[in-house]
Amino acid sequence: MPKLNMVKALNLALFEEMARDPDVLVLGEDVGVDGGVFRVTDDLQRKFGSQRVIDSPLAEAGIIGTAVGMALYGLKPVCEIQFSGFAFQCFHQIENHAARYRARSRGRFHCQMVIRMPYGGGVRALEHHTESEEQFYAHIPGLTMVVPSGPRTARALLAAAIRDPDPVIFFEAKALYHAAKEDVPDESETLPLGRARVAREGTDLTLIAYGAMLRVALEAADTLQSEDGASVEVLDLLTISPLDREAIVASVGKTGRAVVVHEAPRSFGPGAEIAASIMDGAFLSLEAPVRRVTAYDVSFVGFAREKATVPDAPRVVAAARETLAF
Amino acid sequence: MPKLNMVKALNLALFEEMARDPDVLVLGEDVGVDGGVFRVTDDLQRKFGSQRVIDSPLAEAGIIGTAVGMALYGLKPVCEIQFSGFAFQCFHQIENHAARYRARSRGRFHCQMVIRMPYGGGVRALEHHTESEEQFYAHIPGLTMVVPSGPRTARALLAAAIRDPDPVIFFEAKALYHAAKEDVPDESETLPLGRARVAREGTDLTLIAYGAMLRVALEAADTLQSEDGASVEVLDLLTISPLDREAIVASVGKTGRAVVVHEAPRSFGPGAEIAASIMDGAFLSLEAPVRRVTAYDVSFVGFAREKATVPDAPRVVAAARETLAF
Amino acid sequence: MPRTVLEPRFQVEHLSILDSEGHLDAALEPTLEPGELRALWRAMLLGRRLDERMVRLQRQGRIGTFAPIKGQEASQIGSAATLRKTDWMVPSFRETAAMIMRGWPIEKLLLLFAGYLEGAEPAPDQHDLPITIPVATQLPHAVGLAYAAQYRGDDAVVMVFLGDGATSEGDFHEAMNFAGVWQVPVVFVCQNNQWAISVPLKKQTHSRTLAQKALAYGVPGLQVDGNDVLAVYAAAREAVDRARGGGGPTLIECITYRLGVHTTADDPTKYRSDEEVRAWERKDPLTRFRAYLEARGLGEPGLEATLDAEIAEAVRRFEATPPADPLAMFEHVHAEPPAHLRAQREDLARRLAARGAPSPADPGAAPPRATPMRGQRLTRR
Amino acid sequence: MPRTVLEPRFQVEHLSILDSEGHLDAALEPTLEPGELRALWRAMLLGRRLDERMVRLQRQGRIGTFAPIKGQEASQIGSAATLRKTDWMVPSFRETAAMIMRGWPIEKLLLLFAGYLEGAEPAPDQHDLPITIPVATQLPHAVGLAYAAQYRGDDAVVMVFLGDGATSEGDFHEAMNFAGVWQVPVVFVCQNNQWAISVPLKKQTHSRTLAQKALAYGVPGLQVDGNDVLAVYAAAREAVDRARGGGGPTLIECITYRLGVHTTADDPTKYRSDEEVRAWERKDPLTRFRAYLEARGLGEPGLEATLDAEIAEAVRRFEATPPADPLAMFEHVHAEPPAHLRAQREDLARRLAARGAPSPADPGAAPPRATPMRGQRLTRR
Ligand SMILES: Cc1ncc(C[n+]2csc(CCOP(=O)(O)OP(=O)(O)O)c2C)c(N)n1
Ligand SMILES: Cc1ncc(C[n+]2csc(CCOP(=O)(O)OP(=O)(O)O)c2C)c(N)n1
Ligand SMILES: [Mg+2]
Ligand SMILES: [Mg+2]
Repeated sequence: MPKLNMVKALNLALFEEMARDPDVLVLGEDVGVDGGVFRVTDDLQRKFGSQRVIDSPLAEAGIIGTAVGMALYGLKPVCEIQFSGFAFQCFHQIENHAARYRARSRGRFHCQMVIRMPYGGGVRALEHHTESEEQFYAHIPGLTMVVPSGPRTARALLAAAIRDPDPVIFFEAKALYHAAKEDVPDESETLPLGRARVAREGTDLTLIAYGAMLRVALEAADTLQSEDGASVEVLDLLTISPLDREAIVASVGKTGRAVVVHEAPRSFGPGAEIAASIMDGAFLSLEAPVRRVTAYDVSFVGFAREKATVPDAPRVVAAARETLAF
Repeated sequence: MPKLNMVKALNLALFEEMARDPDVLVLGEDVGVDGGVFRVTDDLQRKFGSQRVIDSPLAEAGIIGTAVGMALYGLKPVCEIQFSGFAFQCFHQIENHAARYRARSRGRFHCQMVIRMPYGGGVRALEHHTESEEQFYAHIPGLTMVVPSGPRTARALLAAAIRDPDPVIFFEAKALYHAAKEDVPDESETLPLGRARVAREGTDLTLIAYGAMLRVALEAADTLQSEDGASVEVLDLLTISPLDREAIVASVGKTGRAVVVHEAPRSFGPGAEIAASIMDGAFLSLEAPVRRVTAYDVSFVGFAREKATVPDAPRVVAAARETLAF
Repeated sequence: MPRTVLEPRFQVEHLSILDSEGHLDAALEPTLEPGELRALWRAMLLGRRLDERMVRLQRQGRIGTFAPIKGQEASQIGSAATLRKTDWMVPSFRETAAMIMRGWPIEKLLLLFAGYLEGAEPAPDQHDLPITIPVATQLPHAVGLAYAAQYRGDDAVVMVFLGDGATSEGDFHEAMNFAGVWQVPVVFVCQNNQWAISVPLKKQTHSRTLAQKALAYGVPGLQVDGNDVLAVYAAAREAVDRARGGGGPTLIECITYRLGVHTTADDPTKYRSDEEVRAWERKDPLTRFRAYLEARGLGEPGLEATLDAEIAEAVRRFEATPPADPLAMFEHVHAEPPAHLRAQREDLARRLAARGAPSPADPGAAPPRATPMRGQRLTRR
Repeated sequence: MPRTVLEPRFQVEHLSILDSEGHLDAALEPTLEPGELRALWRAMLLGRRLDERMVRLQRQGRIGTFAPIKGQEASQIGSAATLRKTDWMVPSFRETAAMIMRGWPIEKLLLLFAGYLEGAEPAPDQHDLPITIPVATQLPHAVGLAYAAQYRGDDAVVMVFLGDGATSEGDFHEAMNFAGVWQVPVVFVCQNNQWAISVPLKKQTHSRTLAQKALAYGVPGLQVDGNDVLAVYAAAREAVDRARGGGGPTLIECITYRLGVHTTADDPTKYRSDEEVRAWERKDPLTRFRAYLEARGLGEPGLEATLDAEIAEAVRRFEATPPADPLAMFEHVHAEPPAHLRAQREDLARRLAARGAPSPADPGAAPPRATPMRGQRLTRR
């Protein structure tokens, strides 16, 4: 069981999947010689050659558009968009085509492809390098939207995403890239897409989080346990869409109280669907309104002020206390 | 008081605003000689010249990107994107720039611009011509997202949007373009952005709708009144974002029951925010979970099947009955 | 050292073999068997007759909006004819003639334009993408297909169609650039029909030709008389052969004209003159090619009637197609429907059942309403 | 009729006046006053010294990630020097030298790179846009500004900067095309520094030059030795004058080299050789221009020290800037904050108050954490 950080775990998954299936190739800006600006594709080009690990021109729609073509042919491209803030350049190729080709061609074609992007704050970077845009993908029919929460889930979910026959948007929290190491099994493993994971069991309140916010939720759960004696369940969504409503409803059905945490802006954000789905499925169990702890509805604030808007454990604790006291 | 359909009402607003302010100009594909594929910009070029009513090359990012530049200079461009399905090509210019320039420059610059797009079904057209994408804009901080529900609101809101100092996404329901005529006052009028309108008063249930779905909600309200004796309040949102939570909460606080109707796909759609906001603001008044009647989470289905997924009055009535019976 | 001219210098060539006056440049005439020449003619004529029939079907409300091809038959057929069945064709939305030639059944296309997605499903062995509506977005797909073919070692070539307006989109640029860098076997066939809806070429770009846009990518660009099927064939043959031989991409600009409406929702009298149209009618691609064939003794009297009967038969098949199950919309969103789609499918199934009669009275299969695409005036042509 | 060459034929010129060996083409030498020459030198040297200082500040954790300019001073200064104050400059993210020359206070730029948006606020009378991070997205803004200037009848010219990699983006294409069609007064200055992060030009495009990309838009394109400030000045002067005179847009390709890292998060040893860097160091734009000035008796010994003192003073002002109120994030989202933003502002105000001490202990003004932009190895240069 090697202990790996998330960058290495993702790199391992790419190595394994490329070794396993010659149709898998990697495409993006600086993914080859440079190994990606975060080194997630490090050494892949040396191993698999520049035909399979392609340093593309600087054009996101070109990357996704050509990857769609490759996928229609039967290849399985794994694209890297250098930062999620630059994916709007290819949003039309994702929405118009990657997400729709199976339906449009009534199953004659499909797009087995993964679009990896680093997202979220925590890296002292400039505008468009710290935002959290999962909501835009979650709303598109035909897409699967995945956000791992650490090295082990990252490796297993990336393998699953690459093997999934449909397009997967794969968000990697930059704040987690080097945050912590985890044991990952020697053998390649996968996790099913579309399934949330109970990261911590509890009975009084459910915290729902994903990606880098899982740490925040777990930290808050600790505080609530130790300071308030509250038993807090923490759900790690892993897949945002299709949303695992069953797991969410099961947990909140039990606890009667929920707080959702995300880095994306609040309004019309993913927390809204989660809250609405809880109302749909667990209305009669709800003891308090579902609260959302999210970034504010502001655009980029500069990294010096990032901590004022990205949720942290104290904010989650405060919201949880209000929910528990409701 | 002339009686106008929505196309003519919008055209009138453009005439009035251009006559009022020489900084207002119109830009888009086929907006000049042709008067727009739906004729909303008819005759404007003849009146105001081809420097103010610009037939642009076929490039959406070019349209929005150059309009951002014009707005930074102090002009007030009104852009037409021919169909909302083609706006993903310029989504990066909207998200990265139009929505952010005021914040980025700390108020030194701002983008006083309107981006008009026809959206929604009902016109027997091909793929990308019938979708309903308001959610993508509603989630972006800094944008205002407006959807009029008929000729009079269309004219008043378009005037308000053009005069608003910030970028406004202005969705026009194709199904309403020629649907009905309404009296519009001789004098130019505006409606405040960000405010919903009570389209019908009631006490038992609130139906929340906008755009072409307002008709559907009103028809359902009629049926519920006549067949069930239910007193149904209908809210016409007019502005999606910023959402008029105050009006929504006030209504549902009174009725205790709500059904949201929209043409956009359900998951992670606008109805989720509306439902979550009701939970935030009116939890203790809620007698039943807020239901959402929406399109299914499928991509384009072909116009022959459109009616199977776009909400109609019977579907709204059924959901309302379940809500009333909860 | 000072102001030096860099090599290479650039030029753009124009190719014409059989002009509208019937002059033939025998030196450039492609060597085609009588059977091949007849096949070209048959496909062009079928394209024309079908197009005229479809306009009538649309006016009668039997299909919805579509984009007629009249005038562009030579550009489409001359180019598509150079492809093998195992090559790929990637259409835009105005390649009906080429699609039929590539084996799309007429009734399937009619089904698509009647609002059923089933009409976009290529046959299992067909190496064609369905039509793409968002302008220019299909171009990178073609480049990706070509990359994949090369990667797999298949000797397939990809031909992709676009219009003059499409050259303004960023996707055109990115696709051309990727194709140039990757040197993949793709041929871009631009049908410069002078108009993008109401926007004439001179408002679309300040460049003298569209072919010269290839220079920006280090890719060969050639302009050809797009109403001259022999010239289009010769140009496409050269490009396809070069692509297959590892010589990389080519951009071909076919100078042609859309004689009809942009789509059936368009009224071209708003933006162009009758004189212009009449001038182009004199350059009709069918007229000169028919004369050429007849001069070579390859005329086929009665072919119109044969083709019309074929079309009528296809229309009958189209109209006999039972309206498909609205529940089909839930298939093919994902390979396996996730829980929420299964629930939504049940919801629709329940609604359909509750409303009694299955099809066509159910809301999914209701016959298309008559609401027009826009508040159009009657079009004159 | 057959295969004819269309007019005009195209060629791309290269302009060089003062080469790296010190040879001067006196016939092309721009006529510049000693004061103007000194101003160019001063700006280039300030750019260089500031750049080196900023790299150290970043390494010390006093500012965050930024893009150094070393090696590109002549391209930036030679071009920006041709602008009037009332002209517009639209930078990408690597125009620090040009921005300082245009009047951006050094401390403001430092503030931006230290993570405060206040650093992106242009002064009220400054006709410059702030830096744009998404590659090429600023190009259409420049075209729009130029359109607006022309519309208003102002005789302003817009100069916009981009890199070699930026030419691959769709926005480059759309901006160039709009500029060509509209014939607006905009000058595109492409700093071809050979690399887009780790991607060399030959993987970026198959075209021989970037200047020739202008041909696709019917726009003049010129290549210039970007390390020769006199040549850059001459080329930009010609383009700016043409634009102001109503002659429309120009694309200038400056052949230059980024001698340092792509950004402070980059390790160029992964993708390029020391020899390559050393070869370009011999073409350093400062070396040859200093020699030229000294030969003309315009040398300014001691200028380094003066500029260093200026920079040190600006760094002091930057570090003395009190951390701004985190509540400021709610300003300028809209002209008037809507209800939900007022509520969110209150939420933050409450949290800040609850945590006691206002700044810098509050979460908004906390000093930047040391987490690096990526898991970088130590960079060698
Ligand atoms: C991205 C996008 N923008 C706008 C449209 C609407 N539209 C459909 S066809 C067309 C004009 C296309 O012109 P051209 O490329 O010359 O092709 P033609 O129609 O002449 O065959 C436009 C603007 C679209 N389909 N896609
Ligand atoms: C749309 C977009 N994609 C990717 C990036 C990440 N990125 C920043 S700079 C850069 C390379 C730019 O190369 P070039 O245009 O040559 O400019 P240079 O950095 O050499 O000045 C990349 C890929 C970005 N900022 N924006
Ligand atoms: Mg055209
Ligand atoms: Mg570069």
